[in-house]
Amino acid sequence: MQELIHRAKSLLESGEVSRVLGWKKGENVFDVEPAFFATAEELENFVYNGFCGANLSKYMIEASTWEGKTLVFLKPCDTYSFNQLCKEHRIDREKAYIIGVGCKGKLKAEKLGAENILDVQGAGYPDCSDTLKVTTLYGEQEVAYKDAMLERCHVCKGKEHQVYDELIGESVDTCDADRFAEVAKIEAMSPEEKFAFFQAELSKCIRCNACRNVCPACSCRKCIFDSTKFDSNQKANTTSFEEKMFHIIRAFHVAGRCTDCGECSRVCPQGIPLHLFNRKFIKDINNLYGEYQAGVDIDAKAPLTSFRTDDAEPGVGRG
Amino acid sequence: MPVNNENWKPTIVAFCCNWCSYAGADLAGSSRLAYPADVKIIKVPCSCRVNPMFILRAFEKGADGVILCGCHPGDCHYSTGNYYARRRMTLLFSMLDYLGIEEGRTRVEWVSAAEGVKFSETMNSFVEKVRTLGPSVRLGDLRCKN
Amino acid sequence: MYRIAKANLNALYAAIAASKELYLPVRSAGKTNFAAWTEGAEVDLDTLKTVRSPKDAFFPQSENLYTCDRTDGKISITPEALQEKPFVVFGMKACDVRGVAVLDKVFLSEPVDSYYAARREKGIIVSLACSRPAVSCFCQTFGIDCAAPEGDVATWMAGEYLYWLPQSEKGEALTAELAALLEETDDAAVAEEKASIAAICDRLPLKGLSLENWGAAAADKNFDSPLWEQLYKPCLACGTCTFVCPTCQCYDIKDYSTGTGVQRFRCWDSCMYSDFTMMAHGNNRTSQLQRFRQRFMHKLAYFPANNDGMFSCVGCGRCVDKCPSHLNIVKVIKAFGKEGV
Amino acid sequence: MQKIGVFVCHCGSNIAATVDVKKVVEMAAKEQGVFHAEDYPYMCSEAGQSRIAAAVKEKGLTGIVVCSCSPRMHEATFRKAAERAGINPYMVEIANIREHCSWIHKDMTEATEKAVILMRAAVAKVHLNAPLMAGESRVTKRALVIGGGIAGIQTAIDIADAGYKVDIVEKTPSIGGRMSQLDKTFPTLDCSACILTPKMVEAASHENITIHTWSEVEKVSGFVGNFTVDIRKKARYVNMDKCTGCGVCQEKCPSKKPLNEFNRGLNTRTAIYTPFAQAIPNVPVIDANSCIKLKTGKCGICEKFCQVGAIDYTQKDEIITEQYGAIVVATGFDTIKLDKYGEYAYNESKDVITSLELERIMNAAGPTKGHLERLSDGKAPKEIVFIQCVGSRCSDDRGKPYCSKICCMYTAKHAMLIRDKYPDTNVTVFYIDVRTPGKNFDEFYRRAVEDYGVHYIKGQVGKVMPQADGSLLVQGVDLLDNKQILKKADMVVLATAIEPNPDVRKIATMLTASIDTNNFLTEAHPKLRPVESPTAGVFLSGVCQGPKDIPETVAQAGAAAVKVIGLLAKDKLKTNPCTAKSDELLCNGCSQCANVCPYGAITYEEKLINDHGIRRTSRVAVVNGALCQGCGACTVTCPSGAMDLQGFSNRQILAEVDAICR
Repeated sequence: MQELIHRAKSLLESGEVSRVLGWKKGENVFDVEPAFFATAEELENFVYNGFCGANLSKYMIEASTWEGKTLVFLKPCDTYSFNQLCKEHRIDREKAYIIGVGCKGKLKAEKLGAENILDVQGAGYPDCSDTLKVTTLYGEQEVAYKDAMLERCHVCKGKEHQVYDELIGESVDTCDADRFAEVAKIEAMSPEEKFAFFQAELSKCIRCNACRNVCPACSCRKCIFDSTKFDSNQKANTTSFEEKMFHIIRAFHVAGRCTDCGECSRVCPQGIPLHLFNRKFIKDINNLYGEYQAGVDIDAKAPLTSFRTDDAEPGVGRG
Repeated sequence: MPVNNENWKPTIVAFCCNWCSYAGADLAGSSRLAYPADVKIIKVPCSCRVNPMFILRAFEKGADGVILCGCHPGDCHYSTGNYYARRRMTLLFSMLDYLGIEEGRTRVEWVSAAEGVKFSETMNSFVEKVRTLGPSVRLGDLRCKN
Repeated sequence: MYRIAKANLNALYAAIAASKELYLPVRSAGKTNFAAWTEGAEVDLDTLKTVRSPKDAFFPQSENLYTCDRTDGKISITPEALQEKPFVVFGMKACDVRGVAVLDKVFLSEPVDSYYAARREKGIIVSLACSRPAVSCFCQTFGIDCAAPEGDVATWMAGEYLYWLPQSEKGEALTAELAALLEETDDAAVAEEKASIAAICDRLPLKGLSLENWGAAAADKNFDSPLWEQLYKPCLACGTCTFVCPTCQCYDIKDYSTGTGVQRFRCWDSCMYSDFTMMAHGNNRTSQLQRFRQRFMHKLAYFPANNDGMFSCVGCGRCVDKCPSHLNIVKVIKAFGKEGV
Repeated sequence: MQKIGVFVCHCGSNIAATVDVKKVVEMAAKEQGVFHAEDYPYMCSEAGQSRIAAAVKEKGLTGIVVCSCSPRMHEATFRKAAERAGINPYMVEIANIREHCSWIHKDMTEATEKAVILMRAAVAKVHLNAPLMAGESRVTKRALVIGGGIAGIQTAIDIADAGYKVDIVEKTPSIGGRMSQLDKTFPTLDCSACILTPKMVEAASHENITIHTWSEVEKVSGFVGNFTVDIRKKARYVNMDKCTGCGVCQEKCPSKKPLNEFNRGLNTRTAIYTPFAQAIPNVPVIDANSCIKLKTGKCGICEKFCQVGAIDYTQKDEIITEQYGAIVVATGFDTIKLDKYGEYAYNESKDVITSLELERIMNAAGPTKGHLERLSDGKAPKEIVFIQCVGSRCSDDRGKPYCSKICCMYTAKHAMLIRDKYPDTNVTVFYIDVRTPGKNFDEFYRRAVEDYGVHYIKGQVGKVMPQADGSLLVQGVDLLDNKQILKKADMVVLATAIEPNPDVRKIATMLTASIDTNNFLTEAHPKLRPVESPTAGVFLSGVCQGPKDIPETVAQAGAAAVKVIGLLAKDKLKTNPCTAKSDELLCNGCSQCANVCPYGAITYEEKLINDHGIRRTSRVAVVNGALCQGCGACTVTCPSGAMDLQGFSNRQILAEVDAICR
């Protein structure tokens, strides 16, 4: 971590970058917040540890409009989002100096019983340990690092940065599950089971828009759910429909653009597994139109803005 | 939720592209090829004009089935529109299936201007299917049903 | 003081639900939120904080105001019926009960919001002491004692019993209705529980959180502070903090087209949203900094300025737990407290 | 807020017999924003239209809904009527209560209910309609004709005579097409070449006509009035400017094996060849697949003998790009493959031939120099059996469902010519029906039967069996006598179905013109616009649109020419105003819309945006209204809803959805 701070300071001092976009210490070990640092003193609060799950790519949209370059720290999975945003002309590659940081898997404080945590040891970077020692208001406990990881880290796309100016720090492969297993499990359910499952999950939705606002693919200046263009700015939470409409359409709008960064599921206050929507589309796209990973190749044709004349017909495989 | 009420009439929205399917529907009309009056056609310039939002909106407001008809792949008046529509609808329908919405409620059919018979047959079979499924409840907004 | 065996709670719920609507924390799809009680519902009194606050019971996220209908060329307007059936909100925590007091200031002052007022009249609050306060809790800062919650009835969980103390006329009436299930007892167990809670509260990391530099006087003082510029940056402009908050009271009024007319409804809105109070000329707050500032200035300066010093934050800490960017009101309070203005 | 007038048409009894039009009027009057509702027997009539004008004037209407026949029929009529009444033509919407309602439903209650809903949807849409102004685009005063057969030649000559430039693109080495392969023509028995050659010469020598033979259309972009076309001029390996057409090269060419396409493969030609004597241009091409020099590098005999040095083995395909205002498709036909008709033994016996092959055999320039002889042994056939409807009027998927139209007549012609020239040869024709609806056609057929003794048998042939002695045994049925027939024949001629030239699919795709299930190009309207394709600026000439004989082809060719002339005579065209439009306040500049635009109509600009007082410079999409054709692909790709389609906006379509579902 000191290496990162050191490097950031020298880039700031040399004037190569005008600011640093990274993570800042919070009140507690786990409430790390994304932050811009303008000076070396501010960088004293810089932190990089197992709780730095936040994907900083999206902040580069605004940073691209500012004078000078921004040094941005990107984890391997964040770089996909960065690339995708470059592809969509939302961020300016020239305005970013990217330090690709190693990743050993990121943690979900909730899995450690976040509300009672006073301290966590073993989540530091680069020296994270296999076991986390968690001090809570009500005693101490040990939790395996793996058991506290974000869902997305178990299905990690790999620790290779897709875009960077320099790399600092090592990574550890954390992938130990099939990325599409959850989707496949739902696909195998009966329509009634599927409906019951999603109905239970989506009825928790409070329309807070955290999933949308954190999503690097949801980069619209004005979301259609906020604009009057479709009469879709209802904000209502009265029935079972609005949430479905919102999540289906959101998934559809990011289909072929979603890098599966998992931020939506990370931030949902109600713990709705929102990645299951996006990943369903990714699975379908891979199966029907060939493997496609958004954010790898800036020049690749996106699956929903291209076609083959012998594409599958809608409803293929239906009973 | 199949209903026993034989008087129940489904609400069916059919999006038809101007160049092929709408003309196909016209041909079905001028050939006096009957299909249920439950089907109401909305003209769009091309199947690629149909936003998934339109389809969800139809269900929200109480449609029991939504069908999209366009030119046969390769015959699109705008050359490529139905290819995009095909991918979009494939994904959308797959998502609706995934959410447990009965799959018979959505369909895409390619109907040319010369296929009045196909248009009529398609609508007959689609309406029949939706009738067996009964009123749509999984995607509707209760507010407009009271 | 009364008590009922925990094992017997279901009978209590059933008894309440027999004549009233009953809302209480129910666990569903992995999260606990207030919901209507039904036979077989997974009631969860152990989770300290429901994701959303129980303010829905009095101020629902969406509610119909009236319905206009145009049939055969004639327009009819039907106002939504006011709450008539009495209902019980069971298991509200001390902070959430205070949250209702904040809402009262808004909705019960002139002009009185009749929909809210009806719910307040019909609603009976059965509060529950917090046996395990959490690190994000700072209700003490607002003078709330989570060991002795307000409410029509206060309850405590201790040992194998739920202890029950009516604190108002409504509470006495409810207690009378449930007399068959409740047994009289002394205060000993509750006193012990209170002491235990107090001991935990003493160890809470936010115990000493000071509201120095806040309050009515802060309205002008803090407005132009350069601190906002630093604080707001990570804000995603989502509405999580607003929608989990027990005191946020902003709403939007919209029309839902039913085809033959509209249902005019109101729904929670968030001052963090870019389309909040959108008008023909645009928004009156044009940047996220302004929106961010508004939320905290409202809770900590404007609201006390207009309501005899009452803050519109109750220290429940939900926003602290749920902010996707780990921004929160505590960081804001501290930033101004530490550095002054 | 619109003031809407609803006009319900009875269409005589077409609508009124099934839909209670009074009820529709009554319900319309109750709709929000409807200030006027009335019905009339024929809304499209002068009187009907003037009622619209009167109501507009009297009630100050701003929008109009006509409940009538399909908008494909009369939308233009009512838009014009609205314009005359002083309303923007795009403030009119049609509720199709005839084709989509009264004609398909029997129950009056049901049909009326549906008509009311369709009316409501149209009213809901009109509420959100906005006046649209058509833009203008320039017209390139040059036409392209694809195909150099009689259809293409006639179209080109007619257009050229009107003073406009025309290019003909022909994929074979010469213009002339199928007609040049025919010997005589029915019902007058003119020599085909004698009437065609002067036309070919006229085209070739016309100052306004440019002919690109041995060329193919490679790419088409643009739109009516402004097409840009890439033409591939295939390497001829012969310099067109130098060649005198002396023919020495063809005499000397040592590669003599390739099948002669012009003679339907009945004999061979040389690697360097002109397809037929009267070819235009009279310049040979080298068939690169057969040329020894091009394949092995050795030979070069033609180059050696060419006195003017016209041979050029280094030639490469060349792509030229031209601008056109109109395109005429005249790609003609071919006979179907007979692989699926094993029962006729076409592939087994050389003496089972198609009618087109018989044309070549009968032709003096054909493989037998015009002598009627069996291709197997050169003997004169004494018994000839003609089989009609081979692949035509076919109910299974082996052949075509349609009637090829020309077979009855050319078979009568062949039978008559044979009986005339070889009176000792017996001719028998098996037919399903004899169809002779044309001027002097039936007379012609009767002459064959009555004067020339051609033996017509109503019935189908089940099987043709080649015999060991070289003869053919034809097994058929005589439906009139109701008996099986076994007939020995020396030659069997199959009236093979015709189908559109297989290349037409590719061309139709390039032109975005639609084709029917049989690959015939679709007309804009089967009765009223039979020579126009639904794609503006694309016209149809000849058999590519449907089977027809020479006079019909020539007539249609002339009709297509007139349509082209009418188009080219305009300096400017009104463009479709129903184009996409981007809301720059919402546009993200993400480029997704441009990726799906088939017309390249979307570009991006860095623009200073004033969003309610907040100024920023942003990359935003800009639509070129002249290029945009209004498909709407971009609108769905746009996640923010910035891109919308005028005339079919998101909110308009949603309003229709809401109205239908309510």
